[in-house]
Amino acid sequence: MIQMFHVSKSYEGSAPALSDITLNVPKGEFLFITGPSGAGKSTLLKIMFGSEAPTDGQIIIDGRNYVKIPPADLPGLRRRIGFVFQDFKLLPGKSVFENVALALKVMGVGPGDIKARVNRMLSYVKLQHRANFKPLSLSGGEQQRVAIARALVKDPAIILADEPTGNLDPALSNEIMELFKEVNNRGTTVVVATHDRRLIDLFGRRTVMLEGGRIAGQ
Amino acid sequence: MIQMFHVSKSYEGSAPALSDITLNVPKGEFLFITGPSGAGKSTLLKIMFGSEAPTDGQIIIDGRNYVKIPPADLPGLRRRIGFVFQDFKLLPGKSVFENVALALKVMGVGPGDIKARVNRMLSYVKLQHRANFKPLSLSGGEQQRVAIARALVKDPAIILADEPTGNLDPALSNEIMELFKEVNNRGTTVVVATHDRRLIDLFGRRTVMLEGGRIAGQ
Amino acid sequence: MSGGANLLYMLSDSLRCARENVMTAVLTAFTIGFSLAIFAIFLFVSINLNGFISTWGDKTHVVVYVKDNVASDPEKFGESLKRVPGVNSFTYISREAALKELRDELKGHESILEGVDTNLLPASFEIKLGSAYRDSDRVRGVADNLKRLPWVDEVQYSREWVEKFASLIRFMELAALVIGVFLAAATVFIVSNTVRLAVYARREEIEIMRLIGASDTYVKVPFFMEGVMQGVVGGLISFAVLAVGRYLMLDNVPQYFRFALDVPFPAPAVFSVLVLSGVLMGVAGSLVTVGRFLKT
Amino acid sequence: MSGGANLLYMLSDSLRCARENVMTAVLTAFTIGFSLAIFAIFLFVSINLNGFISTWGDKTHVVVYVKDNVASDPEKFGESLKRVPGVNSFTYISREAALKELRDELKGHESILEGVDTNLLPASFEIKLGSAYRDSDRVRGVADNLKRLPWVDEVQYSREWVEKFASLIRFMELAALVIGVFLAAATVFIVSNTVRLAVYARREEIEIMRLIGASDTYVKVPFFMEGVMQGVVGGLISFAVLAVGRYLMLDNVPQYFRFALDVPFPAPAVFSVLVLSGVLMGVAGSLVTVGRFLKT
Ligand SMILES: Nc1ncnc2c1ncn2[C@@H]1O[C@H](COP(=O)(O)OP(=O)(O)OP(=O)(O)O)[C@@H](O)[C@H]1O
Ligand SMILES: Nc1ncnc2c1ncn2[C@@H]1O[C@H](COP(=O)(O)OP(=O)(O)OP(=O)(O)O)[C@@H](O)[C@H]1O
Ligand SMILES: [Mg+2]
Ligand SMILES: [Mg+2]
Repeated sequence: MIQMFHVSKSYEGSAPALSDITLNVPKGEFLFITGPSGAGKSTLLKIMFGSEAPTDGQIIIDGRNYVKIPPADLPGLRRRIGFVFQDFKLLPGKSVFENVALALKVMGVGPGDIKARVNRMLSYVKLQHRANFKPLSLSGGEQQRVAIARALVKDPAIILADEPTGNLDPALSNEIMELFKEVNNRGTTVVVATHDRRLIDLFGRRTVMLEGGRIAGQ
Repeated sequence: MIQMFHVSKSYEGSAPALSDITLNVPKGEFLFITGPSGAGKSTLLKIMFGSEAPTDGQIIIDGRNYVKIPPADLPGLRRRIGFVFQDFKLLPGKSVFENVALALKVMGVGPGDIKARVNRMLSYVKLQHRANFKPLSLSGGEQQRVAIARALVKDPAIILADEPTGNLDPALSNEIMELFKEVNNRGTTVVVATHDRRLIDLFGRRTVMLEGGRIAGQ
Repeated sequence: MSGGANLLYMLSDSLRCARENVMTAVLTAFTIGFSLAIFAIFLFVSINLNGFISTWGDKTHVVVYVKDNVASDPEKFGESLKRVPGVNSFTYISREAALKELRDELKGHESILEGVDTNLLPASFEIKLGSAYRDSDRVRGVADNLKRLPWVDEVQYSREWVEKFASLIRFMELAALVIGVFLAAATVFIVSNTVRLAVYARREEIEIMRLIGASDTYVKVPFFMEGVMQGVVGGLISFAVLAVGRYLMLDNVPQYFRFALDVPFPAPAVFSVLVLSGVLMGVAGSLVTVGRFLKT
Repeated sequence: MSGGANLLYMLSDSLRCARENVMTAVLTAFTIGFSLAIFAIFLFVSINLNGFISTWGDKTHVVVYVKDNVASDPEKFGESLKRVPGVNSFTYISREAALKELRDELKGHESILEGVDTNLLPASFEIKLGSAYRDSDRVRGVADNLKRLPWVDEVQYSREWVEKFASLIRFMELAALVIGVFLAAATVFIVSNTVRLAVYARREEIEIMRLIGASDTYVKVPFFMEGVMQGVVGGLISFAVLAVGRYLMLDNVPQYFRFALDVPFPAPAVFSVLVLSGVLMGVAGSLVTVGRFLKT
């Protein structure tokens, strides 16, 4: 599903965020990416998502080479990928329901369908009672769950989750991971960046360890 | 140092975020606050910080009753408290150095002093090499460490840290907690809200457990 | 993925958006409205002034005196005048009429003219020139042609007046151009800057929309709709400002000065042009700004 | 906590801030500049027009004819005229002068007056009224007073002219007021809205500053400084616009129409008032908006 060959990414003014990453994520795999702060986990996910372009190397998603994604193809690619952003990226002016619904709206799903799917998703992440709240009046963990709901609601082919449990208590973290596992069981490719060893140990999936932008262990 | 009597906080349109909290944090104590997502941890810290007013009850900080803090007293109160925000609240237009320095500038510290203290603080949180970066070009964990540095740099009488290790790997979390412990040893009152049981178990300090806005265990 | 439903969404979405940013949108609409009104006031006043001055320019008349020793035949003379290029219209002033004019000027002291021979004053034609013949060179040309007519004794015109008038027209046109270009530029600048700032405050929103897979069109539609609405409201405001301002002044205008308040175009045309300019500025301003954010 | 060092920080900080938001600040300065220029152009033109019309109003003259049967003593007559309230200045026109005027009017046909007794035309005084005496009621009062003088035969003035003129003045004043109030309101509105939008884009920054313990003053200083700088630059821009516009037109103005380009105040005064208004608008606009954010 996702193949990266010798991918590197350098930002101006600092050491490369990623160096020579070669990685294959087959369809239906559940992959953990871990590593210390600043190791390049988020950068790796962003490159898979097409929101950062690699400075070097090749990346093939779903059979298409996306080294330099034509701008017109970006929306289509992003609709097929659910991304949980480390900093949530919720629209502050829209309610929780609307934030989640937007992921479906941009795909052209009908309103009745949207309502049912969004409400189901909100109940999965235990936020039905917050549906009409604005993100800024939610707790950190609640915001994170909205971000997760928005990524999952569209039944994407790929889920990229960046530190999706950083603001959640252990019990809730487990439930969210179960949700990812469930989605994964239905064939979705899932990549989760996390520094929570407990979760990695608990779920025992393939884990890529990054350090200083290099793969330090699988 | 911080005394709360029957403090409640309700936001419009939802169940009370805090109900009847009575809590005493003596000077020099190190207190953990834990509880599931949405339990009211952040709300409790914000009330201690004076950025949210309780709907009910009394709160005494450093011998002064702050139920209704006169706006003119807020800056003074906040300069004596270091707050690590769950969502960091860094100024996107200023560099890491300037963000940390600002906490000292608003107190009127001289420029030479600022330079020394900020650089020392940045080395504590391992961010010397990022001093001139803007927050948005940092990784999540790096941003969190800037927020921690900004709270600690002014040697405050009280430190309130809201989920300060949510984006940090275990090793770095331990180091940051050691930093808090060190500061605490020098007499600073520290309150840390976290859902990381590992840290609580590791450091074994007094822990207040919140659930649904009530104290569910100490 | 039904296109119709999708469009409906976008529309309802953009309406909701506008409601959220309603304060900003309203203030932007007012900025558009005021700017348009300022430009329209200037345009109307300068058109009216130019029209007024052009009429006033009719005073550029040439007087042709008829020779004493020819038989007075106004009809025949008139026929020959009509053939001179530049002559627009003329009035015949007979010897008697000339004398009467002089009498009127002397008010209560007409006795001065008692017994005066009416033949002492010549008959004359007062000629109005076509508007294209009002600068000093052309007036001289016309006068030369007139002098060649066999029955013409003398041709008189105020060279000074003609020159003054021509330079006045030139100046008015230049002033209108300089001020008009500046005002138009300032209006477009102010409106686009206001829209830019309003969109700038929502750049995060645009960024997030794109990250969750919204097409550029989807991102633009709300801003387009907002631009249209702000433009329409702005156009209405400018029309209202003009109408109210005119109404406030109308009762106090001396009749002969009412031309200054004329609306040089039919009200529906003014209305549509104002609303259209508003929409154009609102839409162009927001789409250009959004486009800039979309490019990166 | 040394106040001096602290202030220095704030200043250097605000300069740095301005550099970051330099695009927005520059555009805001231009908005201030253009708005001020629009208002100043209107103000100057309307002051000049009013001045021109007032001078023109000197034509509201009253003619007093001297009785035929009294000994002509211009000096004595003048003395008594000076005592009539409302009389501003006067010119004596002797019988001879009157006759000469008539001759000039008759152009090449002076023979008509050959042998005419110079005594047929009366001597007269052309009187200019003080500006406060120019409406029709007051003119009539002055005329009545003049008529009571023993040596006065007849008093003539154009009632129609006086009325037209009074209503013209009234209309010009009203028009200037209506348009001026609108322009001033629009200027203040546009500038404050622009500043509001610029500050609005930085509300998060303000919020964070307060959370880390910045006093309201500390938060305001950068905005104050930015307001001052934008105001100064805006004032300079408006002055430049006025100067360049004037220069562009100056060569093309007919001499007798140059009054329209007069600057009714000394250039340094205009300059300071423009810059001061710019600063006032910039500072007031940003402080009010920041204040609104600080209140909550
Ligand atoms: N401004 C607000 N308006 C309405 N409700 C609010 C507001 N702020 C917080 N709440 C609600 O109050 C409850 C407690 O929020 P708080 O942020 O204190 O939770 P928390 O314990 O910090 O959770 P987390 O671990 O997820 O950060 C939540 O259910 C939240 O939705
Ligand atoms: N826009 C940018 N400009 C410059 N450097 C950047 C930028 N984005 C990321 N970096 C740097 O690249 C490195 C990797 O960042 P990345 O966000 O991938 O780390 P991470 O593994 O996600 O860390 P964390 O666990 O703290 O989120 C970091 O050192 C960061 O400072
Ligand atoms: Mg990261
Ligand atoms: Mg919280």
